[in-house]
Amino acid sequence: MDWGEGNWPASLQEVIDEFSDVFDAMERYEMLFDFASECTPLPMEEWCEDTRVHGCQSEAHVLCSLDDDGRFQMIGSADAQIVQGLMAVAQKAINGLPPEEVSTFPVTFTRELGLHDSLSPNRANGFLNMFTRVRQEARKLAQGAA
Amino acid sequence: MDWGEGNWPASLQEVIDEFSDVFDAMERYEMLFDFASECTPLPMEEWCEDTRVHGCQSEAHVLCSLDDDGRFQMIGSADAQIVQGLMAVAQKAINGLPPEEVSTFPVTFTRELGLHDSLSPNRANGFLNMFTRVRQEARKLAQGAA
Amino acid sequence: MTLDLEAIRADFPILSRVFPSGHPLVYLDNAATTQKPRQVIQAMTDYYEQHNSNVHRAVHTLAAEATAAYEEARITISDWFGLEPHRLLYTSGTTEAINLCAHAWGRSNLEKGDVVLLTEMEHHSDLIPWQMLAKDIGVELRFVPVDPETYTLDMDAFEATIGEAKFVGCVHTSNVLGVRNPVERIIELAKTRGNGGDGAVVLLDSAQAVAHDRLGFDAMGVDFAACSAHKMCGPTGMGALLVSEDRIGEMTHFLGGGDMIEEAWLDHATYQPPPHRFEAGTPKIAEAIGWAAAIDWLSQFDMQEVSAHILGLARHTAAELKQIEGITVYGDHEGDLGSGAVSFLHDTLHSEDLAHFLDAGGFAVRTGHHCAQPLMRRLGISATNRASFYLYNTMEEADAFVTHLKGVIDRLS
Amino acid sequence: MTLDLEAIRADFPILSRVFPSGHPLVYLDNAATTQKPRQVIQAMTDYYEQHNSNVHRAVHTLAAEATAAYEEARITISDWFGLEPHRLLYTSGTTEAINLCAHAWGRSNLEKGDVVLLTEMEHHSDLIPWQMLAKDIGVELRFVPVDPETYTLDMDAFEATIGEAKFVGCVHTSNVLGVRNPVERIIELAKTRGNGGDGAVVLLDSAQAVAHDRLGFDAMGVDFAACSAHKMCGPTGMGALLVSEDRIGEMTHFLGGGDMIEEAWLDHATYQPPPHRFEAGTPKIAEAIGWAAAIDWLSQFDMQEVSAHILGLARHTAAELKQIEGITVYGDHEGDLGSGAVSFLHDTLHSEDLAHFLDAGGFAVRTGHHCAQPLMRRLGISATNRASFYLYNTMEEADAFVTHLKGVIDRLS
Ligand SMILES: Cc1ncc(COP(=O)(O)O)c(C=O)c1O
Ligand SMILES: Cc1ncc(COP(=O)(O)O)c(C=O)c1O
Repeated sequence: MDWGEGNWPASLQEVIDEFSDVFDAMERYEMLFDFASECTPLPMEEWCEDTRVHGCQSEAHVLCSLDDDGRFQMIGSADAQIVQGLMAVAQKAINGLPPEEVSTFPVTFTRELGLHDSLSPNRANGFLNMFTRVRQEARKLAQGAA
Repeated sequence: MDWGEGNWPASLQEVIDEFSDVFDAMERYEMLFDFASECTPLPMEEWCEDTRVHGCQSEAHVLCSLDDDGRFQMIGSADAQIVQGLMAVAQKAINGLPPEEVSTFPVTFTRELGLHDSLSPNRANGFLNMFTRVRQEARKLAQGAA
Repeated sequence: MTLDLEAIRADFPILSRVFPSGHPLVYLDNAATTQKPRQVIQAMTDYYEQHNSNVHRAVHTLAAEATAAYEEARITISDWFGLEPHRLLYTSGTTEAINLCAHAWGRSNLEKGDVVLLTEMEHHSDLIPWQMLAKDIGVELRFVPVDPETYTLDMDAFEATIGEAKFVGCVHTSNVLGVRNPVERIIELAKTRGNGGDGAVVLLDSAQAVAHDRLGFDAMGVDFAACSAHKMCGPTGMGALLVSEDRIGEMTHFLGGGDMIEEAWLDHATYQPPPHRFEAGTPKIAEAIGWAAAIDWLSQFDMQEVSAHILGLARHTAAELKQIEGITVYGDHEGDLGSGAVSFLHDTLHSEDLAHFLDAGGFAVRTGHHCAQPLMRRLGISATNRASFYLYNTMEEADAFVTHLKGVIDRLS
Repeated sequence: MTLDLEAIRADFPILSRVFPSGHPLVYLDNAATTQKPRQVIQAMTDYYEQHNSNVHRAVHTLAAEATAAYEEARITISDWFGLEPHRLLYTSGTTEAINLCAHAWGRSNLEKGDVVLLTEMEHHSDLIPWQMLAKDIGVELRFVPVDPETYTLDMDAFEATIGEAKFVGCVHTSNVLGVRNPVERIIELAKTRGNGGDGAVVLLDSAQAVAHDRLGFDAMGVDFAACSAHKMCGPTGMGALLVSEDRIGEMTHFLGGGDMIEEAWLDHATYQPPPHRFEAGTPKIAEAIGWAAAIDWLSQFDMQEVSAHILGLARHTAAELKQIEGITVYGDHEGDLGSGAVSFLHDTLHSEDLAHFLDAGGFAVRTGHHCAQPLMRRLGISATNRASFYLYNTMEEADAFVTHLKGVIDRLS
């Protein structure tokens, strides 16, 4: 699949639709904060150097794997709510996809949340680093699986 | 004596008058070149670290002393003609004066040669360093003589 | 006379910036870098448009103009700080200045086992160069603790150790806590009791100090001070190491190359006297001119008044923040000494999230460890939000900031 | 397509300068520093007026903008030179870049007795850092002679010595002679026969090269190249060390402080990966942006055309000067390779006097040893007058220069 604008996984599209109903930027952030609590977390006991995302302001950890069907699964936690909220949205976007598709999944999906003005990928450096890392791991998993 | 504009030693005033008859800047420089040959030189055999003026583009050497009457005497040489020409004029300005007067002699006398536009003290760095050095030596000689 | 804030602000083009959100910029990140008045920008533009040339060994007119402007800048800057021009060594900033000190003085005047006394409050820039020196030549680093209750240096510990120290490196004004350290007392103790009574050499990291203090370098009796132009209305890429008469002669050299050479042969060379010995390569010409223009601009003010204004804003803000439930303010802003930096944290809202929502309202604050991780550890935290004020900030901005912050917290925590 | 010189010149405010004497500026001191187009000046002004902020760890908008502009500049510059961004290390110029190489690579990869092969043609900036290294760790310096008849490197001597050399430092294009050295051959010999066949590491001092050559760094197979922004329409206080993939991992560290740190404790620290590991302190933000603007400006031209234009002016001028009685031209300007620098001397008129009279006519040339005293000694002189051309110079300027020079000589010699 060639994911991108106009063609997002259904679970992500649902989130995008939810955000698009809201006009106030501040409210969108509140929504993102709410999403943070829906994130499938990486339990703190499992945080280690290997799971740590470098280049984050906040502490952020991710663990990527394939489920029994060979589908990609990412769990993660971050102490900043915005990053954790975006992680939750990312889970909806990529979890369950084949790892090859994750490895090229466009980071631009964050734009669709309407946070763009204040949250360009460049700005939300932490998230960008996290997502880049996730794509790399997906590539490795895809190669391992192939 | 309080030397300065409007009150220069006669021998210097003569030079200034000569320059003031000439209107073309280039010609003034030619005159300065001619003066270079009138400079009482420091023979090359006597050039050494002690006589060397630092901070000159060109090689320049000066030797300062008092004559039998306790009057200041500077002899010197430079390989750049402009510096040597200015040295010659400087000799006319200060040689024969009491060393105390030399130690405070205004370097601004070069302005009166009408070379100012192209030869501000800042520009003619070499000459400025030379003259500063000469004034310091005059101060030392004055103290030694007192 | 009070500062005419309207006139001051009119000199800073960036302060009229309005974001697409409709919010005007409220710049409260001055401890990271200050904004530049148009006079500074114009001075550099003029240089590039009219006089640009390489300096020194100047025979042609442009070169003479550039050299004069560059060296006159040194005079302007050294006059401001109260020392002779040849002891003001241009660097690219505070960090390079401290490295210059460690290399050109430290390596040749300290040896294995010598005690270098630093503080837990140091910015990494006054820590890492000494760690490197410790590794390379074996000096021993010791640290004056910070009292996490009072947010001040433990001066008893300083007094207890100073006798053994040959060198003291200390931040003049903390970039995190806003506290101004008792530098007069530190210098006095170092000079009278340091190094077994022979006197210890003192470097002040003055990066934050220069924003509100002219230093009075020679009068202080300190050996070295390091600072950056960009923290006092000057350009990036510029700073200086200020050196005392006693120490300048003890410094060897650091970077090698053009401009610091008197005469070079294939197998050896002689070096220029200071300052040029320590300034290898084509200098930061436009930057020096820009820094001097910044000082010319600052010269119109009474710095005590400037300092009082900045401190007033910080004190007011700190007091207001302390009223907000969940907010901890780091640093004591009640005293008469300090800078415009106010560090704080909310107990549930992550500093990065908070900064984000402040930014959404146009408020620029810095968030992170501020390159002072040892201090963070001592305070038991990993980051703070830091609002830092400068002479162009107003009480209205401070109040708007507090109001917006309250709104964010109400909504999100 | 040929260069539209009128349009080019219109971009440089300083080129319309007229001196009080009525003479327009004819700027022939480009090997010392080039002039800046208004686009470069404007880019820095825009930064200061709209986006100025400290970079990295950016949460607020200005900081994000400044960080993006700063890091995008690195991409622009590294694309131009043909290497990956993280291997372009910002420095204050060529001189600091070579010192960075000597400290961060030399000190940890060379040892006592290792042969460092330089040339007699080196600028002091590619000589003194290695003299310092020789003194500090005992490497042995050897020198490839310059043939004073042909003004070229003695490549036989190079071939004879390269087997013993572990490191080669060589000026890509001489700032005195205008000659472009056979760098491809030098790299090939170093790689195949250097260090007993294991290959020698090569640094090219590319200060002059970048004015007329994009380098193609990775494609050249060289290890290090050093350059300055101010010699290619960029600002002062800026430059870079370019590093190969093989070498970047061998470099340790140089300056310590903020921005190069990953995590710091009191007694140790971990460092960022390259490039930031080598860039301590608040970076040269406006300077990086200005340099990228210079490269954007240069990108509109075909650099081969630019190079041919510059070389054409130099060749024409050199040929004309050789016709003048009493003038010696240093350097061979007949070949296809070289830069815009033409060094010369008159046999009776002192170089300083001559420069003075050229200046009186508005002609800016450099006079002195050009920080290449060993080369001067080999040529049996202590200074030259040097006219050096750049893309905005015209044939009319070259001719006017020769005419004025003849007039001065006729009158004064
Ligand atoms: C060949 C060469 N190397 C090194 C340098 C030093 O460059 P910078 O002074 O910009 O550090 C120069 C310029 O002066 C040069 O021409
Ligand atoms: C206390 C302190 N020291 C050192 C520095 C380093 O200054 P710079 O980054 O300009 O080298 C800073 C600023 O970041 C600072 O606040």
